[in-house]
Amino acid sequence: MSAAILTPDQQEFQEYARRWLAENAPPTPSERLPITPLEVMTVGQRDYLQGWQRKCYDAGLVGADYPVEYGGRGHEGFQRIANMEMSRANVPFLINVVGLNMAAPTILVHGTDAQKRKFIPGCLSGEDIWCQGFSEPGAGSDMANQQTRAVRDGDDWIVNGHKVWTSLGHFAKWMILITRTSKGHKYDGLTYFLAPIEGHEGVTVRPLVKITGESGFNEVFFEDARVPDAYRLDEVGKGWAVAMTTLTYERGAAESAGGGGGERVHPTQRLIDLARDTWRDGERASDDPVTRDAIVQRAIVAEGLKQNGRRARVEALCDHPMRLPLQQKLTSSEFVQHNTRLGVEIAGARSTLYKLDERAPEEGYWPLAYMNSYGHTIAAGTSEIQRNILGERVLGMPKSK
Amino acid sequence: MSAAILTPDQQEFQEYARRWLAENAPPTPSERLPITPLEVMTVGQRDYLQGWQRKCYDAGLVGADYPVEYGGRGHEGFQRIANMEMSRANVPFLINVVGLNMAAPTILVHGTDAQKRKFIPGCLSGEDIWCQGFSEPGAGSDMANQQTRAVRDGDDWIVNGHKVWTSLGHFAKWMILITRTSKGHKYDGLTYFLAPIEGHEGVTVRPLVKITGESGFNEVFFEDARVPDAYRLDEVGKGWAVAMTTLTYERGAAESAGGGGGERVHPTQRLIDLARDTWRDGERASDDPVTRDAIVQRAIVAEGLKQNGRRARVEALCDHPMRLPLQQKLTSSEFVQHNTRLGVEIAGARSTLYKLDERAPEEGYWPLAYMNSYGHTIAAGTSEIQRNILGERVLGMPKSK
Amino acid sequence: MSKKDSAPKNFGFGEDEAMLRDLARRFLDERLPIETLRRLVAEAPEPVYDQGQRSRWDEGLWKEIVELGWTGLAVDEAEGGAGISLAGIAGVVEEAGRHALPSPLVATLGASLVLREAGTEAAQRVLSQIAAGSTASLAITGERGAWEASEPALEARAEGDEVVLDGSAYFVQDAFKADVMVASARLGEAVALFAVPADAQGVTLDADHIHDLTRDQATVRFEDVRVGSEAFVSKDGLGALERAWPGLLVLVTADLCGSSEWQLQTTVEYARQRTQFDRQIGFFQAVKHPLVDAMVEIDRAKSLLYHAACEFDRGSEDAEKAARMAKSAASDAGAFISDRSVQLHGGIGFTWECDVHLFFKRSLHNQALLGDGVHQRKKLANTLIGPIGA
Amino acid sequence: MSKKDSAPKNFGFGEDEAMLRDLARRFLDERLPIETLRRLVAEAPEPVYDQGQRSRWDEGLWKEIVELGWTGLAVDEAEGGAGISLAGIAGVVEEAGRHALPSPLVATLGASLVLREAGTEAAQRVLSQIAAGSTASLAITGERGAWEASEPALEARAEGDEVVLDGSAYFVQDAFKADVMVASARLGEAVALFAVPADAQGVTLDADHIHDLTRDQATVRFEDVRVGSEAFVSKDGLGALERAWPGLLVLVTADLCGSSEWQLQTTVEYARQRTQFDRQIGFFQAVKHPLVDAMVEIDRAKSLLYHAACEFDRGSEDAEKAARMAKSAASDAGAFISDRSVQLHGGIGFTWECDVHLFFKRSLHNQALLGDGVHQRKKLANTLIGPIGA
Repeated sequence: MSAAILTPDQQEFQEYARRWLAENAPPTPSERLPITPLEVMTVGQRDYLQGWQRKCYDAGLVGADYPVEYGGRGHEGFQRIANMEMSRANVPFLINVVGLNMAAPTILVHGTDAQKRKFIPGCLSGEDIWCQGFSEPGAGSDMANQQTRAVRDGDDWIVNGHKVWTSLGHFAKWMILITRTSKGHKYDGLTYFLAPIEGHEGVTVRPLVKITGESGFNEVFFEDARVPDAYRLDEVGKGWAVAMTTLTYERGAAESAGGGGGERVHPTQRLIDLARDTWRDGERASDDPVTRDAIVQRAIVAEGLKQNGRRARVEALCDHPMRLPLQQKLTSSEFVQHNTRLGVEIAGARSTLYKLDERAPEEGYWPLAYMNSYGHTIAAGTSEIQRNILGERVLGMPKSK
Repeated sequence: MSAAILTPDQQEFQEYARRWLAENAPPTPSERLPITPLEVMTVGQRDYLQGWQRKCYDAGLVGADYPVEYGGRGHEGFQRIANMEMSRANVPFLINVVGLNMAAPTILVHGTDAQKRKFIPGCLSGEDIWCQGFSEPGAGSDMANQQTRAVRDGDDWIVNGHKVWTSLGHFAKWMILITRTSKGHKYDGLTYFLAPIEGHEGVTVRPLVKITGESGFNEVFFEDARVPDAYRLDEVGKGWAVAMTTLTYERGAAESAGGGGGERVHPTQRLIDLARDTWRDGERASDDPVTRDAIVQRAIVAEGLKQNGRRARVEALCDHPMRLPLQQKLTSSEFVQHNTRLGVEIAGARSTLYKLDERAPEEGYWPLAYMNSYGHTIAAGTSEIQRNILGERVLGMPKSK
Repeated sequence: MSKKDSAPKNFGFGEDEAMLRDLARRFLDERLPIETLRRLVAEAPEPVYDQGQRSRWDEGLWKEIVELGWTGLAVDEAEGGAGISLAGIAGVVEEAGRHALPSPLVATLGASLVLREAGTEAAQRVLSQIAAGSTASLAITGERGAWEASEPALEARAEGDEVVLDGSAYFVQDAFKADVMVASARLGEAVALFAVPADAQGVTLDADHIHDLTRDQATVRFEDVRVGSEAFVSKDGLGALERAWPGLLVLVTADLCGSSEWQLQTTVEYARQRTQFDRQIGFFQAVKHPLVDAMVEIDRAKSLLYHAACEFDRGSEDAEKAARMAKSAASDAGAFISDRSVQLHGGIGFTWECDVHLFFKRSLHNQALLGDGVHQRKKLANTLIGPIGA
Repeated sequence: MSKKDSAPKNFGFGEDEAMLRDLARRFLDERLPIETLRRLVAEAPEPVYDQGQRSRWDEGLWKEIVELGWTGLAVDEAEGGAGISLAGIAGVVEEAGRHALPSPLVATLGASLVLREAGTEAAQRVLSQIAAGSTASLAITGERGAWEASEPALEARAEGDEVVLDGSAYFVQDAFKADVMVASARLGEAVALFAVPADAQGVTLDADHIHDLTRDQATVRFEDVRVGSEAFVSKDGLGALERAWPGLLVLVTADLCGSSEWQLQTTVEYARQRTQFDRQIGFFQAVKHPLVDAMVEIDRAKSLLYHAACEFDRGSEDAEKAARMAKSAASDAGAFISDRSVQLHGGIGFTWECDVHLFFKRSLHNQALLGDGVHQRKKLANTLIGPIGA
């Protein structure tokens, strides 16, 4: 970011953030961190990351642009600077990804003042970890096909149903929850709640195991669970519109997530290092021209994503305002998938090895990251759905469903 | 073909065919022949090829299995032998591809005895060149959406409409024609005719020019053209079923087409020769490992197609009887497309040159063949439609339309 | 009749081979349905991965397989085997792949092919044992995991009548299920082959932690292992390995074709049942067309597989070319259907409880085994185009 | 401020550049709508192809373009040009590509970039002419059509105050529209650059028959061509060419991005209008999804294009890397949308009367020009990974 376009306040904040991060970068955790918050598995990881988010929050690097009355700092244009500096400093990611990028902005748009005061501060500080209750066994890509029922009972709603794909559910205090409150219309029959999870009666969180054998996401069962009407977000029957707000923030979240995460090395460099360290038929894989071509192809995509992000902010070079932003989820998730798949190919015989094997390249990163990449091409709208969205909203072709 | 599985008669026929072809292979034509019959453009090419088909017919290499009363030789299992020997001998293709592979077999299934006697002999000898009137401007992939109307008038039908994509139309005496005879039901309102074309009143054939700048296919206009009811094939309203018969033969036609065509060199060898003759940044393209990998990929697909043909006849190795046959049209047309595209890439700067340029590799074969390849991925059911057919008929998934 | 004409039209896959394959299919359908396989190898991830326990297999089932004579499929009748053509064996291995059978079948068949090419009396004695039910695996790969036989795994030195073997063989497939290790070792200038009992003095197995739940893999360490002439299988081990190589490729290719077909059919079935937006998802071309493309790729691989088996059986000069083509096509088809099978199963496909991961991982392993598509094509380019710079 | 920070956030594409680009778009929308282009270059195939006539262009339109000052876009203000940044020029060339403008614009801009890097007085004189409306083209390619500047096209020898040029330059773009040939020639050990009037004694043009209807291409033969010091543009021609090379790649990339965008929008429009099976074909994911994939590829190329232009403008060490990435991405995107634009137009897309072939052929030409994706990536691998064997 060129210094020229920052206000003096912002410039000062940038310098502060840079200095603070340099001085406060946390020690290496005793347990290896996963690549994204969605794969946080253990209490040890959680505590470490929750502590780090709290520290950043206290330093003003989280919630910088939120109103003071909701736990923020009331600035303008500070958060992007903070995110960029966190990314540049390669510090750990912020664990409360659902709270920060989905719950808080949705509550800010649709919530009552009381709801904003109650919920937003915990999202920012990381004290209240949130999870997302949108996916159901029968409502994957077809998100409006919600079967979880909420029935009014005095000041409460009685919720019954089954949510799946609930990342961070095992640590979550709260869930952003879509329910069906009317069987009439598919879309107008939905209502959105801020539902208590941890220790709440009638709520059971069961970890789901991923194809890798790791856990990290969950299914959540509601059996006559009570949710106060005070925790309903926006009007009854407006759940679809609220969920769309959430998804808008989610789809742009990759950019605003902040923190360097597990990716401490440029992904292309990582492939190059692997190729240098791997032998194919008597030569280094890094000397095999077909492998070199494949790596360079990935490097070009990586650079393209980076420059897309830059171009998205140059209005004169964007004919359609949503054309680049709506690509982000599709292209970044498939980028990781293709990259890690190439890593598996390059690793050759050694790609068979699990992370516990001492000869596994980079502690078994490649096959695990490859398998985990499907989490991102499936969740929050599969790549197929993303292509529909782009074809319809950007290119104006008729709906495929 | 292993000799062991042929009857003594068939063996004798094989030897005869081989000998006859060796002795009667025609001289190189004065005009270069196109790659397939669908691109025959000039009268000179037509005359040469029509003469060759007649000669093969007289020798018993065409129509070998058709009944004697319809101009055939009344054998069993001779035609495949003849086709194979023609292919092996690398003689020119048989020009009357629509007559041989579409009209004749359809008439044999659906025609009256009189129709069979009238039409089949000319299909076989090549005297009557046929064309196909299935495609219309509004009925491409959606073949049942025929707008060409036929209205009964005494012993005739009055036909009005507009057919496109009519290969060989400029040389055709006859057309297999689908018309709409009732507006009620989409499928049951169709009727199939054997329609006179050349010199017939109310019929205008206008050559269409391809993207390459070559002609070879046409649009055909019917303006109050009369077609005798005696030339109606099967019942009124049964046109869809008759057309399905035609398409079944068409889709399998690549195998039974006979003749070596323009492809006198194995396509992979052709790519290799091109690569040896082309320089990329100071080295021969045949020494560039990425190009080598691409060529070998094509070679594997070529060998796969060949072995698919072999496996399709081994019942024990085919779980689903239509799985391989229905792939043929898709895979062979895309094979040619990918092959010629690779040729264009390898040719590099010289791929810009048109066939009249003396420095154009192989007389400009690659870019022309690449562009022409779209004729085959579009006509007779686009590749997209082929994938629907395979997904539905072989894999049993629901219809996409 | 010219050599060219002698390639049988049916790949040598006649009635006997079809019967054998059908029997294998019925047997495995009955004895190893997917629920049984899942219970066997994937009850819970922790025991498999986190405690480093080796993949479980059903030894009772294996006894039945031995009784069916499958260990002896590649052993000549003279040594008590069935002497089935490789085309016939490919049919059986396809079924093993389609059921993701955890067993030393492929390893044993591979070792048999190498021993058969060695052709010595010592080799024949081991083949007799295999025909009688012994299992074997090839210990021929160095630490780098090279994909060709040229670098032997061990060092050998003669001491009197004995040979002493030292070193380690890596990436040994189903090593914990093997009775005999067929190991390559440098002996002077040559690469020699030895058949060493897995329980011989000085042989130890070090389990790899691997993703594939349907096999095991190990480093086999040889420390001062002394073997007599009965173990000395070949002085020209490299020749035997190179002659057998197309056969080894065919075996892995067959396994890949079988597992790919399972993935295709299972995903198609899911696409016919799963409903989204009030339609079976197979309605959507984004689901349907990739599955068609996968079918096309699998069919290509399968046709090339039987061609390669047939070329091997008839001792064709093109056997290696055909086998590398088949392995390349099968590796790529396996990668593609593995990818689509997870993606198109959606959320459930990402979980441990969905069976697709069992085949995903077996396929991933097989894609790399003996060299992926890029590797095979590099070798093929030298044959088809000639060496670079020539 | 570190060098790294000095990369402008907006690629240096500010208000002035946007205005220039918008003007170009409006001007070409009005003066060269697709019907006009079609009539101009593709009225009937025979005159173009079969009689070897050169592609037609609208010289009146070109005069207006000269008046708009586009020939001088890459000429510094000191020489009477506009001195626009390459990012700004890329915007104009994108529009030229989007309209498939037949003109010597790209050739002249390319020659200007090389002359500017040469930096001599002779070069500056030629640049002044260009700013005043002269056109130019690079004659730097040998018969093999190599994609780099290292092999000069001609031989030069000094004779007194003059230099004599002999030989042929191949694949010279829009040669028949160029007033000046900027030619590379071997002079002793060096590669020198000369600016030779196209009508100089001994210079003859031999038209290539090409597919692209929107440009011409020729072999330019130099027979005993005598030039004075005013034509001697650079002794270190190779240096000038290498410094200008990223800029040349940017120009072709911009043309590709523009034509690809036209192909995308035109095919999308067709998919919204064409009905099959009672639905607009854009309903079908087999149509919709490939067009989305094409959009993603085009956007990647376009972002890399402006990044490359920006790196060139600020003299970054990464300019060559960025330009090769952009050309690779744009070539591949162009190939993909060219393919889909014909296929998804169906029967009509296969005809001469449908406009897609005009862009298909221009794109095919540009994909090869200065090296396709495979070539660029080979060069990039040496930068990113290091030379093979190092």
